Amino acid sequence: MTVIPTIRVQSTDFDLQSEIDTLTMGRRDIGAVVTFSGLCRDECGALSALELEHYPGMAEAEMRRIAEMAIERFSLLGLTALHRYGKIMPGENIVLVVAAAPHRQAAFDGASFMMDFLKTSAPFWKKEHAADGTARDWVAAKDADDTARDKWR
Amino acid sequence: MTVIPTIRVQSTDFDLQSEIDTLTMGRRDIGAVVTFSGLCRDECGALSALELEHYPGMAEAEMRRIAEMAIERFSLLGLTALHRYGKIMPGENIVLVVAAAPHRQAAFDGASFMMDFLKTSAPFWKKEHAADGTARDWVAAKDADDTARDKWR
Amino acid sequence: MSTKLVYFAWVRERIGKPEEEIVIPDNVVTVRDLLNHLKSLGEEYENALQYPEVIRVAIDQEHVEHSEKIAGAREIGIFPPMTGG
Amino acid sequence: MSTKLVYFAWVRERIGKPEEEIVIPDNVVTVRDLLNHLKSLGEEYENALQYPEVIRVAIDQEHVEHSEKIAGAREIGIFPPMTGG
Repeated sequence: MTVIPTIRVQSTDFDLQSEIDTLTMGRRDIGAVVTFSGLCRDECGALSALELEHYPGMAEAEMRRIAEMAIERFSLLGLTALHRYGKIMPGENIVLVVAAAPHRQAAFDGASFMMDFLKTSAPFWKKEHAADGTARDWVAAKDADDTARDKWR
Repeated sequence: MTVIPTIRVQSTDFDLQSEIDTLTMGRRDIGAVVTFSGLCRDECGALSALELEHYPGMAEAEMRRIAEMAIERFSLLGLTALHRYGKIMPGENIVLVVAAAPHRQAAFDGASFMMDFLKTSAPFWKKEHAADGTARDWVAAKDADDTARDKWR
Repeated sequence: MSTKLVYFAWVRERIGKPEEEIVIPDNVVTVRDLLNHLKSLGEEYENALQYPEVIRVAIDQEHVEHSEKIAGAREIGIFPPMTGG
Repeated sequence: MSTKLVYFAWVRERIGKPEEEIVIPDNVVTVRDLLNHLKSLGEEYENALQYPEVIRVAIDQEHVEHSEKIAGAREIGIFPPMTGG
């Protein structure tokens, strides 16, 4: 049976419980579900918001490519990846990944793999809004994210 | 600031979203939340239910000891671990871990560490109820679970 | 002085009770001694503790090795390897 | 024949528009050639593409290397390293 990932790019927030329910409802073969939620931090008060820009069409396509790799590699029974765009306030969700598998290691690996590749290859960009209104800088890509991705090779 | 884990052993199901909300509400320093849900599988139709037995008092104490190790080791900002007991049907939740941290790797590691140690040292035992009503066997401990725990040493 | 013993899972089922108070003889010093002593108490104990190397023991709700001394224990838990999660 | 170029994040801001249609000269064969060609179109392009080694490019919404040929491309995306998630 081919597992089809659920991929969405949206401006609105998402409900984690309903995304899990969609993935697991009526199933008796799933033994492990791992979720990852990425939230906007205020960097100790320095940040008032993040602005998320994306490449419409390619963002979804790239997330789908990564999700299909993860499903194949870890034999996942389900995978959902949602990413928001637009203005996001500290404490709000930016990204959600839900991975389901028969056993825990595959579910952990699936979610972690999805995030590591999403960070480095899905076309999204973050701009910071400073709390004092002065600066508005684009977030720089981190070498640590490339390293995290490369550990899967 | 000392982070106090939330530990509960209960017969009733839990609501994942409300557990996350309790951990993250009003905070602006959490960048990553990882949840792990362990569900009862029916083993391709062979199983009608699991019966979870625990050592009251020690179960909570041991989960708390593990949680405190995880918080210390991965500098977690929050950690919740809930485990059910009693009869659990296929598709239902058995265990829930929620780990919060500034960044994703610590949240993934914290949840995974908590599960690996919980599996091997928290005093819970599973008994299988066969779908055909004949056999009722205690689940055997797996070497793979010891191996998973030992990778953290 | 008597000590409370608590049993779980198939150890409990084979011994046939969830807990009991027993008086531990003076020559029973370690957890290992206790398991051997219990095996002498009857067929049900022998059946439960046939392979002592797989049996886990907690003193006052903390895991201990079989070499641990039991002096001062208020409650001793005896059970198979854990299978929760 | 013209090709659609789309820009994102600080590449978009520096060039000053989100997209445009341009006619690509015949001697522009690879992604690298295209980035060099764009830099010759004005200060805003030069500013955006000053360090071409950090610029990421997608042809028809798939990531490509700078050595990739652009012939046949309908849409070329040009942007900084991704910082989502």
